[in-house]
Order: sequence, then structure tokens, then C-alpha cells
Amino acid sequence: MLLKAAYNQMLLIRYFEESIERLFLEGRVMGTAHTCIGQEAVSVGVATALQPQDAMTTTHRGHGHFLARGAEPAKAMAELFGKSIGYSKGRGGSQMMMAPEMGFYGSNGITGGSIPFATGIALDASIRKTDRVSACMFGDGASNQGVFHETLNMAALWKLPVLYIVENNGYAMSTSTDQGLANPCIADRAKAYNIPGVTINGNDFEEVYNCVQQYAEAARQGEGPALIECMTYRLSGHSRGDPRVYRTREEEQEAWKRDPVKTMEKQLLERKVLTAAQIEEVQQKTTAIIDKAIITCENAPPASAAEFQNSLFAE
Amino acid sequence: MLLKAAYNQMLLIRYFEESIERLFLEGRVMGTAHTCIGQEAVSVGVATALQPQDAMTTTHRGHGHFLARGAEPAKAMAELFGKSIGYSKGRGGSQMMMAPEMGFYGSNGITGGSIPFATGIALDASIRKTDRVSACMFGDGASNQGVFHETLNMAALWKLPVLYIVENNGYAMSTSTDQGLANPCIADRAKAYNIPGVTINGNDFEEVYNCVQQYAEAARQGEGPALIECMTYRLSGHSRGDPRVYRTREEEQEAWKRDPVKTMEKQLLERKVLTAAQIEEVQQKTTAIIDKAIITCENAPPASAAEFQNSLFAE
Amino acid sequence: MRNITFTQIIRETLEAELTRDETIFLMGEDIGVYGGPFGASRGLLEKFGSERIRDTPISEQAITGIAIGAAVAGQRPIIEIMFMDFITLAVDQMVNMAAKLHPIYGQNCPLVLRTTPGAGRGYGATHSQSLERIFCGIPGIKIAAPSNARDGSALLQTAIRDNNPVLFLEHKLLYPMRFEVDDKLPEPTPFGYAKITREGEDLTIIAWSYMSVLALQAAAKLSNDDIEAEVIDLRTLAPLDIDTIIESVKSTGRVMIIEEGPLTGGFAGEIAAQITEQAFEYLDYPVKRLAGDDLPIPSAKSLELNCIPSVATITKAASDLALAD
Amino acid sequence: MRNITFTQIIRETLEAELTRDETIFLMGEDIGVYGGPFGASRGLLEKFGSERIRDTPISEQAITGIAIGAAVAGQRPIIEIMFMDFITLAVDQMVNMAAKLHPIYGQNCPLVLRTTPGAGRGYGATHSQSLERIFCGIPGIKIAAPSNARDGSALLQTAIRDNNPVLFLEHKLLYPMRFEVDDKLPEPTPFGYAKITREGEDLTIIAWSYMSVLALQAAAKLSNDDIEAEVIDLRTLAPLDIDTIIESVKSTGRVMIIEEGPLTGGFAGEIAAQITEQAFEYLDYPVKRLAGDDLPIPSAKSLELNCIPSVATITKAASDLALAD
Ligand SMILES: Cc1ncc(C[n+]2csc(CCOP(=O)(O)OP(=O)(O)O)c2C)c(N)n1
Ligand SMILES: Cc1ncc(C[n+]2csc(CCOP(=O)(O)OP(=O)(O)O)c2C)c(N)n1
Ligand SMILES: [Mg+2]
Ligand SMILES: [Mg+2]
Repeated sequence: MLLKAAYNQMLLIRYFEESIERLFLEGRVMGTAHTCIGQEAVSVGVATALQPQDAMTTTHRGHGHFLARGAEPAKAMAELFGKSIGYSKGRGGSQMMMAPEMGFYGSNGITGGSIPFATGIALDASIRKTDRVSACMFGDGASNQGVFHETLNMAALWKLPVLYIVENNGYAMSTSTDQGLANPCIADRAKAYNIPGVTINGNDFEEVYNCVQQYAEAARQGEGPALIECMTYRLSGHSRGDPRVYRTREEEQEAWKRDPVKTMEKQLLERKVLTAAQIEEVQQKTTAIIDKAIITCENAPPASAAEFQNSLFAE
Repeated sequence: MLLKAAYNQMLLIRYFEESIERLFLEGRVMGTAHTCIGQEAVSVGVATALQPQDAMTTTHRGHGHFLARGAEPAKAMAELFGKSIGYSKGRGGSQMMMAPEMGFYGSNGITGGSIPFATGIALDASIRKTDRVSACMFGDGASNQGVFHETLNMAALWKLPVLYIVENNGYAMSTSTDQGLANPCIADRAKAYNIPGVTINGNDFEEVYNCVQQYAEAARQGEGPALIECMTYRLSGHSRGDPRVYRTREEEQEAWKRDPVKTMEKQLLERKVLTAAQIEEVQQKTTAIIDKAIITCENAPPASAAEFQNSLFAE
Repeated sequence: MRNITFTQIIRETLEAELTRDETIFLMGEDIGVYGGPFGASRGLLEKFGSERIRDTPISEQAITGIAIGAAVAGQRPIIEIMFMDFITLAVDQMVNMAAKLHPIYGQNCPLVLRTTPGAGRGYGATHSQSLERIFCGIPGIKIAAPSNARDGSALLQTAIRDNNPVLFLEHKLLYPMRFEVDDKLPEPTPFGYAKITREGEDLTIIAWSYMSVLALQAAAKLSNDDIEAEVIDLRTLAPLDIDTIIESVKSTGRVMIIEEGPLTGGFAGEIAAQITEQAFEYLDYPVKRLAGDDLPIPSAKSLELNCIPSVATITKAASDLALAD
Repeated sequence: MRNITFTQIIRETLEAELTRDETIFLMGEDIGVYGGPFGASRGLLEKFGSERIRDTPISEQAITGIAIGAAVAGQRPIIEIMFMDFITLAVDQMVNMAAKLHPIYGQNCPLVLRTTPGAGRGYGATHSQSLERIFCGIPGIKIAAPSNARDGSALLQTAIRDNNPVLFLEHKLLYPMRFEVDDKLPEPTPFGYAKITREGEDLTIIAWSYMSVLALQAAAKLSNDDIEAEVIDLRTLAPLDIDTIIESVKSTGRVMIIEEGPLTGGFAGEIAAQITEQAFEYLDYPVKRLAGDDLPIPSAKSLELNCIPSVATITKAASDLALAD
């Protein structure tokens, strides 16, 4: 059941992202978005390991995390359409959505910006002594921001219930981890703060799920933060229109062989969780969900200017 | 000879710092200063290991480094008197002095501020392919600034000739390293950047000298940066008027037993480098130097307002 | 009534608020046993413990970012950035996160950032700046800048109870100053209400934070020369009480704004622009700004106070303006 | 003459300068093989190698700080901060180090910080801000804000050759715009000289960066209604060419300043204050500011362009001002 549900979610993310790329190509949405094709197993592995009361934050590349956490596809997609039904009422766009009611504490356009934010949520949990864990998703590139260092030190000092989950997809925009990191093993950075640091296969749902669950449990028990490095690959471009001159097509083809969605489908068949026909059925259902979301977005009213004008301050 | 010269310098620093504290108590200087009593062996060990073409940067607590690098006591002290003969013409104060002509690239009031600055100087050396090494002095507290992380990663990536020399004096203002660092071993942070990290006795001139010389040589050979943690103790208060409520007098008494100046004097006697009478002679000479510096400062003209008014931009 | 320092009333206010609402906590460098560089939180650690009076490493960016996260999650953090010069390290968090939380993400962010602007202690160019200008142009951040003990307490209470990020300025020269105040703490004062601290008909002088103290002293001197200045203490810069300003300007026709920070690009320019827009036909003379030199703050005592407005320069400029015909 | 994009002339200028002086180097995120997010440095890596076209990790603070150190040591670094919103991370280095180097430490700091302000591409609240206001109030930092290809090149050359820190704005909507320019690059233009891009006697419109483009378009429309606007393109904000402004205002008596950033606390307020101070008696009407709303920039296209000045709103406001009696 776990695998089946995970597959549903991974496929939803994949199709969602593919549809976003299409919508951009067709000029039906504007602005910017960063798709996570190839990284679906991380999103779903982490989200599945979390409990309802837990928090999750993400980055500019956050659709997968948000969908895995339970976002309604149409409400997420609506941000790209600039429609009022979006999670940010159409004001935020892909990089600025939040839904605390489902434990989703936001995508974030500032690389590294979510790191202290997620930690503040964990500080709240620690002060209130709730059993909430905060899962902070970010990229290999973000781990070079100073605030990563400052924050991990503070979280470790105060033993806050926060998991730093870095999706090492090999690149920060055009910059490979070899060019961006003096020590390309990000998990090694954990030692500086006396916290556990592990590197796992981010393309394997079960590996991600098990690892995150273990450290989430530890964090809940008061053992403090951990740094989990999920090795994966961004199969898509950085953002729309990226000609990907910084890597070869051969490298990409190799990476496609490790496509987490295909890997998952193979596992489902091998383990006889689903038949080929059932997989096809999931695919069709998922396509229908996405198609419906697009229609919902197109029919939705645009972001409200009047409401936005009055939104600057909270009461 | 090395030891003798080192002793001269250490004593000069000690007396300089003691005179600053007196001058504050007597209300003869204003503003702020942070003395390095107890840390003289680091200053002198590092400066002795450097070559004339090398660069050094420091922090708010930089008198010792600057004097060891060759500063004229009167011109350094004049910054506290606000006099025109000061290294910053009286405008900078203790925390903002620079003298590139002697390879001293400044004290700095922003905790951590010198870290990228020193690294930029090393980048220049690397681009020009000079054999200059840049020695970046900072405190345990500064190592918690984000810019530490960002900078060490970049310096390591680019194999820049820069030594990160952290004076772990146990405290950042009132915050002990236990309270400030999740892993109190700062040298451990080097692993995150794949560079050497060592912890040494910062109260032992020779240990500092040897270690810095070794890594400076390596940096000159293109082997890149190193992180050198010098364990020491700030025997003085953080700045003037610090009642030191964050530590006990007993702890301080224990630390005084490891006073690097006294340790050095013992070594000089034991190794028969100097006799007790010779030591006394050095002490008297040094007292005279400081007394003269104070008189020079008091007689010097104040900072020039007219010159300052025209100083905002370089030609 | 009693006579206490600004430091003392800030400390008492923090104590009262911490007692009132347990979601409030303090976070910053050396605020615990050290009590902050000026002693404003001294004694609070003993009373509230290290969970609520939280000493941090030297990590301004993370302090701010973590506080923002905690605020959105339901806490009411008060952070202290030791000198205002160091908020430069918190600008990203304040501008790109705190200021965007309500208008874009739809979230409350009840955060107070306390910090100390101002020159006058010889601390030098990176410990003396008045950088409120950085945030005056960022929609979504409120700014309070009291000039006396009563307002310090009343505005701090308001800041803490506000559901938005508030920058709260405690000028370092105010801390040791003594003020007559009620035995019990004042009620919170709503933001956006300037105070006319002296009435007069010859000209209007506008100031905030420590410059309001000097403005009042200058006004007393001016009065000796039969010049009656109306002095407006803004109390909050965002929101700005432009109505009170305009009303005063309409009656005096002459107005001077005092700002400690450098003249160019400061908040006085904004106020001047608004006054001109709204009361042009009432102005006998163009709005005058008296501000710091366009220079960093030098450490030498002999230079430092000459770079910023003083009672003497305010008096002179105000007198010139009042007597001009 | 030839017709090229702003991107193209920036690229050519960088190339020419890199060729001219080998102490110049570029540093920033994804400026090498990627050529920067808008392609302004495309092709330079191949020509100058990775030592001089230096890709960095995502570390804005260290990029800036390292460049400052290199500048003091004798290099002439040009750093790129991908979006102006991210200079918030470089504020400490610019304010507390770069701006203090000459007046306090007595050192040259020949540093250029290139960055892209502005809305209009639907990138959202943290990729669309015009944050020059943060640096307008910091003495010691020069600011150039060209509006066309010729000035882009001429001012960039001046910026690179200046011995002080320069913030250089390349508005993201300028990049794809095409301009007629000479076959060879222009000579450097000295800072502090505004350009009258259109003469007129009915009112003065002041703008910079991309708003200068809109101002000219609005002026053309106004002319259809027989309103002749004099348009001043500031080109540099610091130093500010107040003399040219004052001269124009003296002849028109009516002036409007356009700013893309939010109205409150922007640089338009400073300009308005200076105009009022220096040309009060020449003003028929108070200086008018037309600026962005006091809100973050929303991502929805339908909201975004309504939050900032447009040709339509500029034309309307200018016409109202010109026709008021
Ligand atoms: C502070 C900041 N600097 C730079 C950027 C531009 N930028 C957006 S995404 C990105 C790369 C991020 O790389 P990584 O963290 O590895 O995440 P990934 O894109 O691979 O998911 C960059 C440089 C930004 N948004 N914010
Ligand atoms: C950015 C910044 N934050 C805070 C301070 C205030 N401050 C000055 S020195 C200091 C402690 C520094 O500790 P450490 O780096 O260990 O150096 P030490 O004083 O022990 O030599 C602090 C917090 C500062 N000057 N700059
Ligand atoms: Mg990545
Ligand atoms: Mg220390």
C-alpha cells in the first residue's frame, strides 16, 4: 500500500511538472518555475515519512514537495496562472506558496532562505514541546549559503527537531557540485555541528522514506537535527528555456536510466504490487487529474487587485 | 634570537594593552577597544612566521596582531586618542586601522568581516601569482558567522593561499564556546571544505610559529588554505568596563597560570636565552616605549575635520 | 512618579510582557547573563530562564530567520541585534521574508527587532550608524523610534503585540538618560501617532529617536530668543503620522526636519517630499532638512559630534529659518 | 551604426574592458558557461578563461567580501549579483566595508557590483525589486542606472575605471531591447551628468533606468496632446546631477519624478526634497512623484504591471500636472 500510494504521488508530481513545462512552451503561463523531474522519490519519500503535525519547507523547486505534502494540484498550478484560487491568491507564483494548515511552510525564492525559517518552526515546536518535526528541503547549491552554517550550528546547539534534507541533484543552476563545493559530500558538513550526516540514494523512495522516518523519530525523541543528503538528478532544465549547455546529453541519458518513476514502476511490477494494466490505469487517472487542474485554473478568476492592495499588513 | 625577539614583541603587546586599559580608566581616551591580554603568543607566533610580502587581517581585537606585524605603537594608540597621526588619521579608532605598506590589512569592527576580505587578498595573490600568503585572524565567535562558511568553501575550491587562524579564547563576549558552538572544536569545521584543520596551543609561541610556518609554506606551494585553531584565553575583559559576570575569578586565576608572557619568561630563563636582569631590562625598555607613545599621542594634533570632509571618495 | 533611565523602563517593559504572554521570548547575542551591551535585558535570564532569554551565537542572519519562522509558527519573538550597523546582515531576512509574509504568503509575522542606532560614543564607523533608512523604503516593515522612557515602553508594548515585523530603535544615547515616569508602566500607544512635544507658532521641527531630545533642547533655547518652535516627535516612521505634520505646517508655514543619519537618501527627504506634496501652498519657505554629513561616522570625539546635528546646529538652523523673511 | 540589444553592448563592453586591463575580472553565479541569467556574459568564459570569468558558489556575502579584498589588493573585480533582490545579502559588505574603505581606512576599492532590478517578468516578490534605495542613503557608494545601450556601455566603462565601489543597475527589461549605436563602443561618460533626452517647456519628467524608457514614450504621447515634456534621464543616482535638474525645473516650473520602486522611502523623495530646497520659488506646483505601490511585487501578470508606473499612468499624471492651473 505504501508503495502504491507513493507511486500515485510520484506520478502526480511527474505529470504536474511535465504539464508546467508544456504550459510554458505554449505561452499559457508566465513568470518562472523550476520543475523537479527526476527528483520525485525524494519528495514522496520525505512526505510519506512525516506525520500530519509535521512541518515542511522548500525552495524555488518546490512543486514536488508541496504535492507530496497534499497540495491540490489546481491551487498550486493556479499560482502560475496568476489566479485567485492559488495558494497565494495568485500573488506569489511558484516560488512563494504556503499552506500551514497542511504543514507546508512554503516555497522560497531565496536560495537558502528556507533553512532558518524551517528551523524557527522547529524552535516553536521545541518551546511548545509538541511532537512536531520540521523537514527543511534544499539543494546542494543552497548548502553554500552562509545561513546554512549559522542555522545548523544553532539548531544543533539547541537540539531542535529539524531535518536538513538536501537534494543533491548535481547542479546549482549551471554549477556542478564539483565546481560549487570544495568537499562535494554535503553530509560531511554535519560533523562541524556534531550532528548525524548521511548520504542516501534519493532516487529510491524506500531508502528516503526509511531514513527520514528514522531521523524524524530521533528528532521527536529530542535527539536534535540531522543532515540527510539525497543523491538525485534534475532531469529537467534549471528553469524554462534552459539549454543545458553545462552538461552533455549523454550524461542526461545515463541519468534517465535511473529515473525514479520508471524505477518505481519496475519495482511495482516485480513485487507484483501492481500489474501493467493497473499502472496504466494510474497513469490515466493522473493525466485526468492534471487536465482537470489546468481547466480549473483557466476558468478561475484572476488574482484580485483590490484584495492585494489591502494586504500589506496583518491586523 | 627568535625567542628573544618574540619576547620583546609579546611584552610590547602586553604593556600596550595594559596602558590602553589604564588610559580608559583614567578617561584619557574615549570610544572602545578590546585588549588581547593573554593572547600575545598567537599574535607574535603568527607574525613571526609570515614573510614581509604576506598579508594579515584582524578583528576588533587587533592591537596585538598589528604590533606584531610592525605597527608603531604611537600611531596605533593615536587612533584611540582621535589624533591625526593615527593609522586612520584618528577617524577609525581601534577597530578600523589598516597599513597595507606593512602587510597589515586591517582591524575590523564587524565580527567575521575580515574573513572574506583576507580571502580577497589571497585571490589577488593567486591571480598575480605572487608568493604572498594571507593570514586571517579571527575569534571563536566569528567562526559562527555565515560568511566564514561561504568563504572557506570558496577559498578551498580555488586553493587560495590563505590561513584561517582562529583564536579560540573560550569566549565571544560573554558567550562561552560551549554555548556558541555545537561542536566546540573549530578545527573540525575544516573537514567540510576538505582542508587541513588543526588545534594547537595558542599560548606557546613556538607551537604557533611552527604550525603557521608549515601551513604558510604549503599555501605558498599552491596547496590552498588551512584552518588553524589556537587555544588561548582572554585574560582581560571583553572591552572596557566588562564585569566578567559570565565566568568565575577562579577560572581566571587558573588561566593566569598559563599566561603566555610569564611562560615565555620562564622558557627564556630555563633555556638561558636571557637572564633575569636582561628580562628586567627588556621590561624597562618596553615601558619606556609605551610611555613615549602616550606622550606622542597626547602632543599630536587632533584628527583633521577638513581633511575628513573631503575623504569620501578616492580619486 | 519616579525617575528612571530609558534602560530601566525597557527592561521593565520586557519583563512585564514576558510575564503577560508566554509565547514571547528574547533572542540575541549576549542578552542573558551579560544583559545586552547596554544592560537592557539584565536580570531577565534569572527570572525567565535560558529558554525564553536565549543567548545566541554571532549569527545575525540566522537569528533573524529563525525568529521569523518561529513567529509564523505562533511565537512572538523579540530579537536583539546588538548595534544597528549589524542589521545589514539581517536585511535579506527582513526584506525578502518578513516583509513578504503577509502580502504574499498571507501569514502573520509578529516579530520585534530591537536594535541600537546612533553615534556619540566614539565607537566608530561600524558601530554608530542610523540605518533606519534601509527599512523605510521596504513596504511591510513597521518602524518605531522612541525618544523617551514613556514612549519607549508604550511603543515597545505595541510593537510586541503587533502581528507584523517591527523594527524598534533604542538609540544608544537614550539608555543612560533619566526620565520622570508613572510608577506603573504606560498603556501601549498605537503606532502612527506623532506627539507634539512642544507647541509653537513660528516654525515646526520634526525629529525622531534621540534627535527629538536635541530638538526639544534647541526649542528651549530658541524660546529665549522669542522663537517658538512646535516640536513633533514622530515616534513611528512607518506608519508615518503625516496628518499631524501637515496640520502643524499649515499653522507655522516653516518646517525643519532633523535626521541623525546622512542627509542624502535619508527619511527626512521622504517627509519633506510628503509635506511639499500636501501643504505646498502653506509653506513660506522650502522644507529644510538638517541631517548628518554625507560621510561615515568617525571615531575621534572631535570629529564625531560635528558630523551630526547638535543642539547648536539645530538652534542656528531653526533660528535662520524662523527669522528669514 | 548598428542595431543591437542592451545585453549585447554590455557583453561587448565587458569584453573590451577585460581585454584592456588584465586586473579586471568577473565573478558571480553562473556567469561562465551559462553566461548569466540574461546572457550578459555569454562567450566571455571561452575567451578569457575561468580565472577571469569566475563562477562562484551561491554565496553572495562572500562573493562581495572577497571582491572587496581583491579590490583593495589591486584588482578591479566586477561582481554580478543575479537579481537585485539578492544584494540584501551583500548589504553588510557594501555598507560596513566597501563604503568605509576610503573615508576611514584610506584605501581605494575599485569594485563594480552589477545587478538586475525591476519587475515586469512575472518573477515574483523576491526577484523583481528595485532596491537602489538601500544604497542611496549610504555615503561612499556610487550608483549608475543606465536606460539605453550607449549609456550602458559608457557608464559601465566609467564604473570599471572608478576607484570606488559602484553599484551598476541593468534593468531586466532593458536586456532584450534593441538600440541604435555606433559601430565602436562609446567613450566612458563621467558620472554625475544627467542627460536631457527630450526637450520641452511644459514640465520636467525625471527618471532613471527602465523608467526613463517609459518616460520618453509617455513624452511622445503627451506631445500628441501638445504637452511638451522635458525628460531628464539621471544616468547616475550617486553622484546626482542636481544642477541639470534645477535648471530644467526653473524653466518648466512643474516637475514629476518617476520611480519603479515603492513610493515611500524611495530616491524620488530625496530628489523632490532637493528640488524644493533649491528651486522653491520657481515651482508652480509641488514636485510630483509617481512611483510603485507600497506593496511587494506580485507575480500575477494582471497585478504586476498595475503596481508600478506605466506609460499610461505616467502620461496621465504628467498631463494632469501640465494642465493644472
Ligand atoms: C540568494 C539567491 N541567490 C541566487 C539565486 C538564483 N538561483 C535560483 S535557483 C539557483 C540554484 C540553486 O541550486 P540548488 O540549491 O542546488 O537547487 P536546485 O536548483 O538544484 O534544486 C540559483 C543560483 C536565488 N534565487 N537566490
Ligand atoms: C556582526 C557583528 N555582530 C556582533 C558584534 C558585537 N561583538 C563584538 S566582538 C564580539 C565577540 C566576538 O567574539 P570572538 O569572535 O570570539 O572574538 P573575541 O572577542 O573573543 O576576540 C561581539 C559579539 C560585532 N562587532 N559584529
Ligand atoms: Mg542542485
Ligand atoms: Mg573569542
